[in-house]
Amino acid sequence: MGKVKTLDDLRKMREELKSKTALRDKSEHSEGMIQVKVAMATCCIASGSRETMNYLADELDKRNIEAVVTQTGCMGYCYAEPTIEVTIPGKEPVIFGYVDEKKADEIIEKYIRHGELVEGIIPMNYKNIEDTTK
Amino acid sequence: METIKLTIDNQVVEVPKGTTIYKAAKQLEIDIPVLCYMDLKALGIEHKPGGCRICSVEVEGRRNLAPSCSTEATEGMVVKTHSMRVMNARKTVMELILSDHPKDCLVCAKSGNCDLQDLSVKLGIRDIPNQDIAEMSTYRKDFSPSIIRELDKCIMCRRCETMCNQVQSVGALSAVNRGFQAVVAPAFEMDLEHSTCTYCGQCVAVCPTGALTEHDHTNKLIEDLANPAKTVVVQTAPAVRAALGEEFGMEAGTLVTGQMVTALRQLGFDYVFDTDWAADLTIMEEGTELLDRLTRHLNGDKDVKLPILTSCCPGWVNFFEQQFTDLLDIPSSARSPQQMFGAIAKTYFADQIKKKREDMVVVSIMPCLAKKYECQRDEFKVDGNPDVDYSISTRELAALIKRANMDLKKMPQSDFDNPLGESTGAGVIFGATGGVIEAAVRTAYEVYTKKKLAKVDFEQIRGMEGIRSAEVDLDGFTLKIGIAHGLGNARKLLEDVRAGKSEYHAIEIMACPGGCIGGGGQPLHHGDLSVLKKRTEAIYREDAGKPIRKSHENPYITKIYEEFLGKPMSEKAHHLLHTHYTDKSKKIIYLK
Amino acid sequence: MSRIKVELKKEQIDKIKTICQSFNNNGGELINVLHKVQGTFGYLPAEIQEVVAQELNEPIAKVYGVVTFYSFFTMLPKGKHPISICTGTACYVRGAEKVLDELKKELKIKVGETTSDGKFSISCLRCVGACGLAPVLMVGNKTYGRVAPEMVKDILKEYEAM
Amino acid sequence: MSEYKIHALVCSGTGCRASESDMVVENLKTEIAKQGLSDFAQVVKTGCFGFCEKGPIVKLIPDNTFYTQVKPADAREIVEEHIVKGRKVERLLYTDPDSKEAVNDSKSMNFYKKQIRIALRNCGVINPENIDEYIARDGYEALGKVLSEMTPEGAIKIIMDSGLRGRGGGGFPTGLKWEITRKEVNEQKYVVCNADEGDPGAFMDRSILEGDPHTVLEAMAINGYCTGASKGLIYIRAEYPLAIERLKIAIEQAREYGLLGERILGSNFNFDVELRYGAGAFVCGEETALIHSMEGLRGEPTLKPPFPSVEGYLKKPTNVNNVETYANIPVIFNKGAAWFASIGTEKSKGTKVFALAGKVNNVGLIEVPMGITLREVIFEIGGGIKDGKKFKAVQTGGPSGGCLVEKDLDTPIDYDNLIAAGSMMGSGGMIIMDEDDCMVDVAKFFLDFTVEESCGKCAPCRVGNKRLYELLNKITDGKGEKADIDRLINLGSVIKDTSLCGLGQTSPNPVLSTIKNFRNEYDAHVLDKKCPAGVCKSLMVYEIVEENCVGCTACARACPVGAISGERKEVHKIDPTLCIKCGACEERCKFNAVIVK
Repeated sequence: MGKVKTLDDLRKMREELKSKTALRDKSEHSEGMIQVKVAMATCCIASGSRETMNYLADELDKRNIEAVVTQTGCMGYCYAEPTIEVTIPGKEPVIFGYVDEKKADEIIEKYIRHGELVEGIIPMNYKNIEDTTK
Repeated sequence: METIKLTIDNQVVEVPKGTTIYKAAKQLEIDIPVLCYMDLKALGIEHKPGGCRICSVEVEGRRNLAPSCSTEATEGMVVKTHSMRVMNARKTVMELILSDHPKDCLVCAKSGNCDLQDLSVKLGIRDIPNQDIAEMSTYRKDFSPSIIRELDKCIMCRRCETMCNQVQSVGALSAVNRGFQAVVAPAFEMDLEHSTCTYCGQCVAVCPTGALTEHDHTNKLIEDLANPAKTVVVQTAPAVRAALGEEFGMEAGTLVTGQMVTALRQLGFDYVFDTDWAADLTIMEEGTELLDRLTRHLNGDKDVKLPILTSCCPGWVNFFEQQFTDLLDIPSSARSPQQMFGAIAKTYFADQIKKKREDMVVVSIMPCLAKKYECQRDEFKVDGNPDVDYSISTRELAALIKRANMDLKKMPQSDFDNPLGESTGAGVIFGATGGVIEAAVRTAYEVYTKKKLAKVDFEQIRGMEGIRSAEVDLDGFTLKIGIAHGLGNARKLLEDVRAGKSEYHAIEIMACPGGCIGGGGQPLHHGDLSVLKKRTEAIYREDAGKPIRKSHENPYITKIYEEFLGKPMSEKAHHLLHTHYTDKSKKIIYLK
Repeated sequence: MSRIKVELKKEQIDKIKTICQSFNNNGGELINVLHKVQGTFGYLPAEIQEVVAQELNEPIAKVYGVVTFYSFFTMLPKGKHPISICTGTACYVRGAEKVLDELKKELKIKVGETTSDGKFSISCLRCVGACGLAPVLMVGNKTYGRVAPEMVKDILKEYEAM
Repeated sequence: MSEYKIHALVCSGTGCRASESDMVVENLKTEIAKQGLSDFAQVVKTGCFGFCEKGPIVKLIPDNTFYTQVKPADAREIVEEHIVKGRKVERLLYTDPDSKEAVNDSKSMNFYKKQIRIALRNCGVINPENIDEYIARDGYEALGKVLSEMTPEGAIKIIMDSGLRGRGGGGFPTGLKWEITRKEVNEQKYVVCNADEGDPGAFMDRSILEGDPHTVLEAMAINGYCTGASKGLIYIRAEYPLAIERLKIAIEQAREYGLLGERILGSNFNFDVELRYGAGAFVCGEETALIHSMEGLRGEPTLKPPFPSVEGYLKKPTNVNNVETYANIPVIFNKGAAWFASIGTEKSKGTKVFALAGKVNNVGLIEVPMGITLREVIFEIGGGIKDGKKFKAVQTGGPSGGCLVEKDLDTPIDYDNLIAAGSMMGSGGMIIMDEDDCMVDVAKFFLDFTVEESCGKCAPCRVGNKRLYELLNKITDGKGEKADIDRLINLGSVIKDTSLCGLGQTSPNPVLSTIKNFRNEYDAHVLDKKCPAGVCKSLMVYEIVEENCVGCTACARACPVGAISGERKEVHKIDPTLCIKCGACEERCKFNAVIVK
């Protein structure tokens, strides 16, 4: 690594390095942020939930949307995997099923950005996600 | 100079900026008690570690008490030196110091001359609380040939440490351990004898308690004086007569030569002689050696080293034998006057009075503690019998005179015995810094130029500067002289010599500040170096009053060369009056 | 401070000299030099201090004065498995004293001493910063937390065969 | 570009490493690799989380799962369950001591709720051995700004405006200190970081150096620029090998990036940092002693003035600040003096790090805003007193401080209030004591420390503290007399009044403050020869309750000194002159027949 020659160099460098610890900064101030939880049980992983999670995390970041993407255990909707739960501050959590990359893109653009509902919401007998992980 | 005003005990005083509270109070004749503090003005050293806290005073607006010895006075400061808070603190701290100090004042060597004792009296200490549970520091007593250390009595004023390191650069003593265990000691808490100590005795001279005292030989002396089988011969060093009077309440700088001689005779010495006579002898040997080395050097003999260094001072000899072992061939090989005297007394003089060596006791009265060690050196013994049996200090002599119910003040004057009592002014000035080299120059000039000196006094050589230099014109040849007193100053000159940077032909070195008049065996000056100046003046006064002022003109010196020694540096002179030096440094031994 | 006699080999002296030289034989670096030397030899016997003093051109008394001032420096060799017990406040409040008593009893030595077989030595130190685990004891570099007096025997047993 | 979606932060501070956190790191890495998730989840060695009581700590980001007391063997379960399947490992979650419920998110832990982390902002968040992570979190931004946009005077003004005061104990205004050094005219000046933390039980400086070494380097460079010093020295305890190692790495990295060295960030400013090692002397925390120690001398303090700012290391102007003070500096420049000054009380701005220890549930390192109350610290953050015992006192300021009691619990903590209450901030040690602690014994413990750590230079501290200790010992030995308490008070006051340095000027505080607050306990020891807390052995008497004794001889057989006599099936008796109060009889008796009075 060469020398950092000016303050501008330092700032540029910081912008590049920011992503390294951004996740930690986010988790420090996660209240007020959009929460995305991706179910990650064995069956979910088999159906591609990790790819979905990676996609969501990267895309939200790229599109400058302040959100925290975490994983969670089986939500019990194994028929609709991969499933994710999205909580927009001040709103009830919403669960989406069959979230592949395309679906995820739609959720980001429509629901997260503009609050428009998208197809694929799993409405029935809603349970808090924490309960389902137990 | 910028001055400030402050109020001490309701009196306003104006002092230069930077003055301490202690000194500002002094100006008002307020005598704040001090214990560890020591102002060595002449040496440019003010020892104020702020350790004893006895001098604490109350400064308005300050959270805690301030040590007056080391706190600078500031504009508008309001100081109280005897408020209840101060008095209580001072007394409590004193009780603390005494709680870790032996209470056997009655049998202490320092009793009656002890700063701690005086302070205890001043502060009215009558009781030391909780003695029953108070742990005391205990240490092994250390008897060296010159100095006795009783560390139980050490109060950690650190004066000795300052003398040993800052003034003398000997480095034998350091504070060791920590907290309650802290004490001043040589490395590994070993005895002084195994340390780099030179026995200069400057530590003893400033110790406020009985922790450091001289190795006392008066009881041995009393025995020998009472023994009819022994012929007891005494020699007295020049600096003794200029200081002994102080012990009897006389003004510093009072010469008591005649009274001292009478007192010694009354004490029972069989012969009272003068080390000054031997000093004249020293000049003959050392001066000849100087001229010899100088001539050979000027003639291009590369084996001859210059400068030549004087060798009369035993503390200084110890110093270079320990720390400048690569320069052992530079000092003059001439023995010190004390040892020349001893060697002559037990040969030439013993023959004259038809006594056997072993029936003679040669005692020296010295301003010096290193002399006690010097006379025990193996080089100065013949079949185990020392040339000088023992040396007692000025202080010990004073105590002995008092013990014999005499008062020096009321003593009539009398003269030294002959043949070893007649001396010249040159011998006398050995007692002050610069004196040896001045005496040497007086003789060297006349011998070298074969002309009479127009003026005997070489004022340019005298003074109290730590390092001095002078140039003397020897009929076209400029003799360059260096002078150092105090081993710290000596070190500086020696380092130049070692580095080949020294331009001097001859250097005089005295271990003690001021020379012998400031020796470790002299009456205690308690840090007041103005005393040394007065003693020096007395020495030069005695010189000025002497009819003969050049060593080579001393008739008894001429006589001994004619009758006994032949000529300076003869084989006999070499055998009796010269010595050699050995490497006494710590050697690290390599093992396979 | 008690002394033990040590004879230094030439390589050892050279090693000390090298260390001193790496600090330009500068007396102001005395403490750093002593750290390095103790790190190499395990302790600072008189003979080693003498070499250091000579190399740095400092009075040996000064070197000794420094060695005895700082509790990190020791003139006695530590055991093969030096045991340090934390007597910081947190450990004290949680019973370090009792653990220390037990150790002294088991090893039959006092603090600052080494067992006659040279295996163990005990020293106290102030706070290793593992206050959450108080009382804490270290054997060499291994830290034992929440030590109860009963555990002392078992801990020592781990090292007895080593 | 695939950034990690999960960060497993593992504490690798000294405390957690002592419980094998290094192995936890290794095992987590191995397990993640085994699952083929090395691109998905990252393991980061961080500095201290402060929650040392429950170490080793593993925190999973982004959901802030806080696993405590994680053993190397737990790594597999964490990876397989949490990282792979998103299921939390319940048994490792922190359990709230009050509700006894597992806490899912560290942000809802009481321990963290009231904390504001400025000095500790990066501890437990970044990898201290990686300068990039420091830079990513605004590292060296403050230095860059100061160098390119500010004059030294301007930068010092910001520090003055922030109201930051020295965190080492004295509380001297930091900006003022810098200004004094700046004004000195000298071609060579020094800045020194005092990392000779010696206060037993306080370890915030070590945590900062281990967890965020660059913050100290950055602040020292700023300090150097402001005061005109080109050289920085860190005086650090040799007992902190990990902090030393991390500092060495940090210095190396900063040099490599040109953030230390010549012409930093294109300016004309040169600055470099060297390490100096302490060697186990508490007194070296005092500036002048520290400087002498750095010069290779005995660490004895000297009288001030001259202050180090005027005449310090090698007689040159030297600015000395402690680690925690420095850790605040970059934040002040990044967030502004006004922001910093908005935290805290009128005269004490910002936060203070405290080391909670003793009889409190949550032992650890916390950073709280000035002005918080002791009650909040002890009962909310600290989770209250261990084992449901009763709070008795809290010692703040370490051995130099004093003890505070129930009535002080609601006093807002700041420099001045603590002094007014008879204690001090000190470096931030906070030892909590409960009803089982004897206050005379506690005072004796602290005195034992000062006696051992006194440098021996001045008489009041060298001899006085020893005498104080002996008096306390006399009292706990049951030999105390009434006058001894007055002697303690007088002696203590004189030692404070006359000692040379801060050590002696504060060492009697534990004695004086316990006498002030617990006079009754002292009286009980002296007058009734009783130790109310049951700590002082000499004051305990073991007796056999006749009614309960069945004469089973168990106690007599257990007694190591043969102090118990009595025939089989007859009531036994303890000879108090022989009894050494070891308690073996009490332990052995099955009939509650042995009691302690």
